[in-house]
Amino acid sequence: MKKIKVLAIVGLCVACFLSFTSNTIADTGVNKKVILVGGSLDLTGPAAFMGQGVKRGINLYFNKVNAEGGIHGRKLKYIAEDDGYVVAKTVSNYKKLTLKSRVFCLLGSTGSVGPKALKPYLEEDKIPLVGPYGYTSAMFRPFHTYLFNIYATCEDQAKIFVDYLKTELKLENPVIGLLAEDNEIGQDTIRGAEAQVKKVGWQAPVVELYKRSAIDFSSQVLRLKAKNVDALFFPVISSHSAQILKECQKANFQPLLFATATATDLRFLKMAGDSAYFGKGLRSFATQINHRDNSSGAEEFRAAIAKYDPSNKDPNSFNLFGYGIAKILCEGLQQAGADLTREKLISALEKMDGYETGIFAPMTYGPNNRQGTDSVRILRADHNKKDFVIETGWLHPE
Amino acid sequence: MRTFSVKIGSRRITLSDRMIQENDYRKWWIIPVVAGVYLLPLFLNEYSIYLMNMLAATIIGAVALDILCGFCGQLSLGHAAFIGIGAYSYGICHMTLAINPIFSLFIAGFTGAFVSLLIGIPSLRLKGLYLAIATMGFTFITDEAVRFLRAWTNGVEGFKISRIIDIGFVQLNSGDAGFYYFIYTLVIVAVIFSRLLLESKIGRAFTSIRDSDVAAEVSGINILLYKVLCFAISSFFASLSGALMGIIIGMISPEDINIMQSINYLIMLVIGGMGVVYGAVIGAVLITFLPEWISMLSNSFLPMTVDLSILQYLIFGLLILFFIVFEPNGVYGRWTVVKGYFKTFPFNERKVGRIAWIYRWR
Amino acid sequence: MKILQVTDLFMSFRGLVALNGIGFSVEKGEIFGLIGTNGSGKSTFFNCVNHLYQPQRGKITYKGKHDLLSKRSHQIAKMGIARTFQNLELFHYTRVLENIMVGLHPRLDMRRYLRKFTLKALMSEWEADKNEAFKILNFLGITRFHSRLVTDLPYGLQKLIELGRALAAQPDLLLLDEPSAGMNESESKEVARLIKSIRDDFGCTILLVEHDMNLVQSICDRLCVLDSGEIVTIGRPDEIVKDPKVIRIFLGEESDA
Amino acid sequence: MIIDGLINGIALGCIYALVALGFVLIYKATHVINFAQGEIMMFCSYICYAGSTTFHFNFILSFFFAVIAGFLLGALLERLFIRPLIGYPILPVVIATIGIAMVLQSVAALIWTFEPQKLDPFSGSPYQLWKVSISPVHLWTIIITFILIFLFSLFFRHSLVGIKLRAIAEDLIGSMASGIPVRRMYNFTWGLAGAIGAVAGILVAPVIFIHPHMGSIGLRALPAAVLGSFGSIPGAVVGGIVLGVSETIAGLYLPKEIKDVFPWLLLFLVLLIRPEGIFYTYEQKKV
Repeated sequence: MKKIKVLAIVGLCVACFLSFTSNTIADTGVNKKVILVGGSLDLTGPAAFMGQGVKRGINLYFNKVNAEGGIHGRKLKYIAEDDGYVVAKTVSNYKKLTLKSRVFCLLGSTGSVGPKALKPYLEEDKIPLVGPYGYTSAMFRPFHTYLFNIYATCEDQAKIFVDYLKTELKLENPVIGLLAEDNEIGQDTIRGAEAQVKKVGWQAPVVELYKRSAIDFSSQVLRLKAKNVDALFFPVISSHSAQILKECQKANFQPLLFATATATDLRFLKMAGDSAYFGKGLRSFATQINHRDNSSGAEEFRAAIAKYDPSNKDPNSFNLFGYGIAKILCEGLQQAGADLTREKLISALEKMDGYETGIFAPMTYGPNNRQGTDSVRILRADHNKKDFVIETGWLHPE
Repeated sequence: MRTFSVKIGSRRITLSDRMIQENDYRKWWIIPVVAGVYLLPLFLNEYSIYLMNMLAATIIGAVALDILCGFCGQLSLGHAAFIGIGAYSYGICHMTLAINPIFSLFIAGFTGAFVSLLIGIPSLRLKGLYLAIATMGFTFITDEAVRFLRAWTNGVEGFKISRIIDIGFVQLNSGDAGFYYFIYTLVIVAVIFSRLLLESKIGRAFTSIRDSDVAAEVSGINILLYKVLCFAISSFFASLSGALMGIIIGMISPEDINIMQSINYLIMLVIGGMGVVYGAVIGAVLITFLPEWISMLSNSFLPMTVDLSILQYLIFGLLILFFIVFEPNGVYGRWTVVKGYFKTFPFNERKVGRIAWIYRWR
Repeated sequence: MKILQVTDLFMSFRGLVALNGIGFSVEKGEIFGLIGTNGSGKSTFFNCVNHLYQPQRGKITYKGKHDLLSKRSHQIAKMGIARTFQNLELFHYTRVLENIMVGLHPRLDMRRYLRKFTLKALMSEWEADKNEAFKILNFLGITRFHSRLVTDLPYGLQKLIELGRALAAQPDLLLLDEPSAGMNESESKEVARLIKSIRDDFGCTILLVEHDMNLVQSICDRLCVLDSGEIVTIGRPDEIVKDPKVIRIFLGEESDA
Repeated sequence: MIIDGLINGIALGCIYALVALGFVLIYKATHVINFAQGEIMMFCSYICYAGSTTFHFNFILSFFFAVIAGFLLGALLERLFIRPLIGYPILPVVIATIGIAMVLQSVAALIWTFEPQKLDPFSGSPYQLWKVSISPVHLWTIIITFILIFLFSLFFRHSLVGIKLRAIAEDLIGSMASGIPVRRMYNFTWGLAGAIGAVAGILVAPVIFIHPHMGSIGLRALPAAVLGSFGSIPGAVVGGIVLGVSETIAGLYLPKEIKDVFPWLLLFLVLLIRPEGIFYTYEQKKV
């Protein structure tokens, strides 16, 4: 009897051991043929469509590079682990990627808290993480050697928002409203807007927050309306943006509306329906190009989709984002030379100055700069074309 | 049908007819298992040690939920909240107030137990599933409270917790084997404690409330008191597990406090076997390693296009249903049935089939 | 000495009157039987004594000083009132021995354990508790089933186990709700003898609800006949059976003629 | 502002009421809280979406398609996973519903991906009534909910099946003895809850869009059910509307942190003050 019990326990231990066995690839994740790149993305959970989209975009670009001969003869392989928007799992995934799969570097990440939790680990293991998907300044402030940020942060966007109201739209002391999710992105936005408003000498912004589980924005919108807000900025995910627009329409609330990069898809316009063109119209801060327009980057992306991922009939901005960050990483890897190490990748990325991805604003890193870019451009929802049209070029915060 | 005769006045007969089937409380197989647990880090690489440490914290959490769900029959969906509370209170005690880490661990546990009183007393007054609803609501409220108490918890930005604990004579880094020994000692203490609890008067009160609350009440058991006590003990261990998890990860953020985490622990109980301490342990082990096994299998059998993460979620859901419908006693229950089959091998009284839900094994 | 004094107990469920102002008293050491047709309020009365139900009016006094209706059920159990149920209320998924040990609950003092420091002493204390339970099992003659699951056992045994759980508390007042329900004649006789020996060996007062007139007649010292929530008569069994009112209730109007 | 808030609150409350009605139906019959109610809702709105996009039905047709699918889905789930558990304690059955929720969620994600989808049959600009503007979605939500509740009360009061269901809720053993097919009735109850879930899902879809996680709105309706004493059908309706209105009003006048946890705070308030809820009826376990 005891034998069976012992046997079962031994069997369990063997099974555990099997799961511990690591790959045979070298510690650094690079050999003659392959470069392993990993990422912890939210492939399930409340914002899963972002992680799924980014993963698809990255794989698209990697497939393209591999088909064109790879980087210095090495093929790229992307390993995505799911964290379901939970920090604990992000760290577990990091451990798995670095200690078991032995990746060379990390590409893409969930939200902004995840990479923050990884910071000490990245520092310890000296592993660079390129392109965290989050718009917060906490990514590179305080300076962190191993986090290569891509986006203009929400803080920058809020500053550009105030600048744009002042310089382009020539508003005088308007009431500025912010409607954000109560997370790091929301806090970053508030910080940026308050700083910039103080600088130009306008009154403090009206702030409304909600939680991710929210299903109803009516009271926030009504409160903003009651405060006579002239210009409203809502850096939130696309479905929430659409809901907010609908609420504004319902409440007959007509401020200048500013959404963020998540609200630049055609799908978003479809979701919002009429409400996107209601009142003074909707503008969006785009951190990347629109993949439907006729710039060279968009054409390249469309060609890649047609060739390497033809099943993707309706590419979205997250695909494009993944494509873009993969492109930046590949540029870095290319520049780092045939004898690839992590230090060389980091110094190659640091040398990047105004690199034109065709997707983001020109990318610039330096020994003390990990932001990449702080520019956004403004798109306007056009009623006749039923699409966004470009309103400005790349804008910097002042 | 009765096949026995009642003996009247047999009180004066000595206990000579006490049956041979005296339970064997001395379980010698425990010793090789414990020895194995302590020897394991010698053979493991860094990732495996990390995984085993996470597993240890998970085991404590699963045992905590087992005390509440398995022993007392009260469903809680707020386990993640207590884990979060544990991590935050450990972090605040150790990092902000600079209290000795061992004390901080205890304070974290007691904070959880104290908070559980606040929820338990109103929601356990009623029979039924009110605790499940209340704890679910409590998860959302905790999430919001963490954001609201920005000054203490650092709000949405997440709270950094030191991954090193200094217990006087030695410093333990949560990635090291040293921490492994520390945390597995805690696991063994927790398992032994809950085993003893189950054998004691209090544990019997818990199980009797689970099986028939009316009978428990007329037997002199204060139902509310014991339910609340059970919830407090469970929350103590849950918070302890949360504090340990915080140490291992090095960070806690409000995003970690969500219902899915709580449900994960429930899955462990269902798969391992509810109402049995070893069942909770087995469930924790299986659920921690299952993703690894799934990905291993899929690497060899499935094409790359299948999205593993959703598949894994689906498999978890199906596992719950499979176990509840076909083997409600979990892996441990099935194991005892198989054991019983072999014990009485040629003389099986009846077919080994579905037996009672929540069946306590010795 | 009156161990239980009931005065003017009234209870109704949404207008359905279950107990209509009943009042009687039970002497210490007697076996007091409650009989009546279905729905005459016998079980309801038991549930009021345990305070599982809250009657609208009336008073139940225990040992002359405790007002049971101001106590909670578990406090009542601790004061020495144990009971069995008409439809079994056992802990089905635990073993027989543990079922009995739950009955010991009010008598066990955890502080006793805390005073012991060596493991051996703890174990011996624990053994002592178990021996208490074994004594009960021995008395009932069901020791050999001690490690079986309750669900695996036949109905008659389950009834005995429930009785054992009630006895384990060493009650002063034992409430038995239809102890011979579902038993044949010879089994009923066994039960009758068992109840008598419980009274003699444990020295407790027994309050009994029963349908079986023969059983009640043979063991009860006094009887109370209930009909639709009202007391018909109280008295010695041999007087009761001759009472025409009782005969009418139990045998119908025709027999009167 | 307060009138706008009230109307928003009533519309929100109607959705809560419909979801809570699904909870209460199943609770009344089987004493189980069905944690998969929100997921059934999500799945049915996906079916409606598929009806209008993949099969190109018009909206009315796909609405009924989804309601029938909801009925069948509920009945099927009961048959597959809940019927084998008849006679079990409540806890495993509740855990089984959690398992069902996970399966439905991941199946929806596998079929339709995580991308939020649009299902907006009531599009159009808001109507102006006096000085109040009300969006078509809200108007239809309120109208459909009240029609549904009216039909329900008729059903339970006058139809034979409704009376049987009430009998089962009242006394299981008694209704078994009088020849009511309890298992079939359980199946029917689950189907009914599924159909209500479908209606709720389609009504909420234009507001929060369809995505595999929209089932979480189901959880937010639980306080409504508690508020109206779990197990009472008028209680669920009143509880839902009270919850919706008070949540919106709280959002307007209380500090901004409160609004999204308001249902839960209200739940604790109810548990503290009157744990039985508003529509409590005396119920005693027979021993």
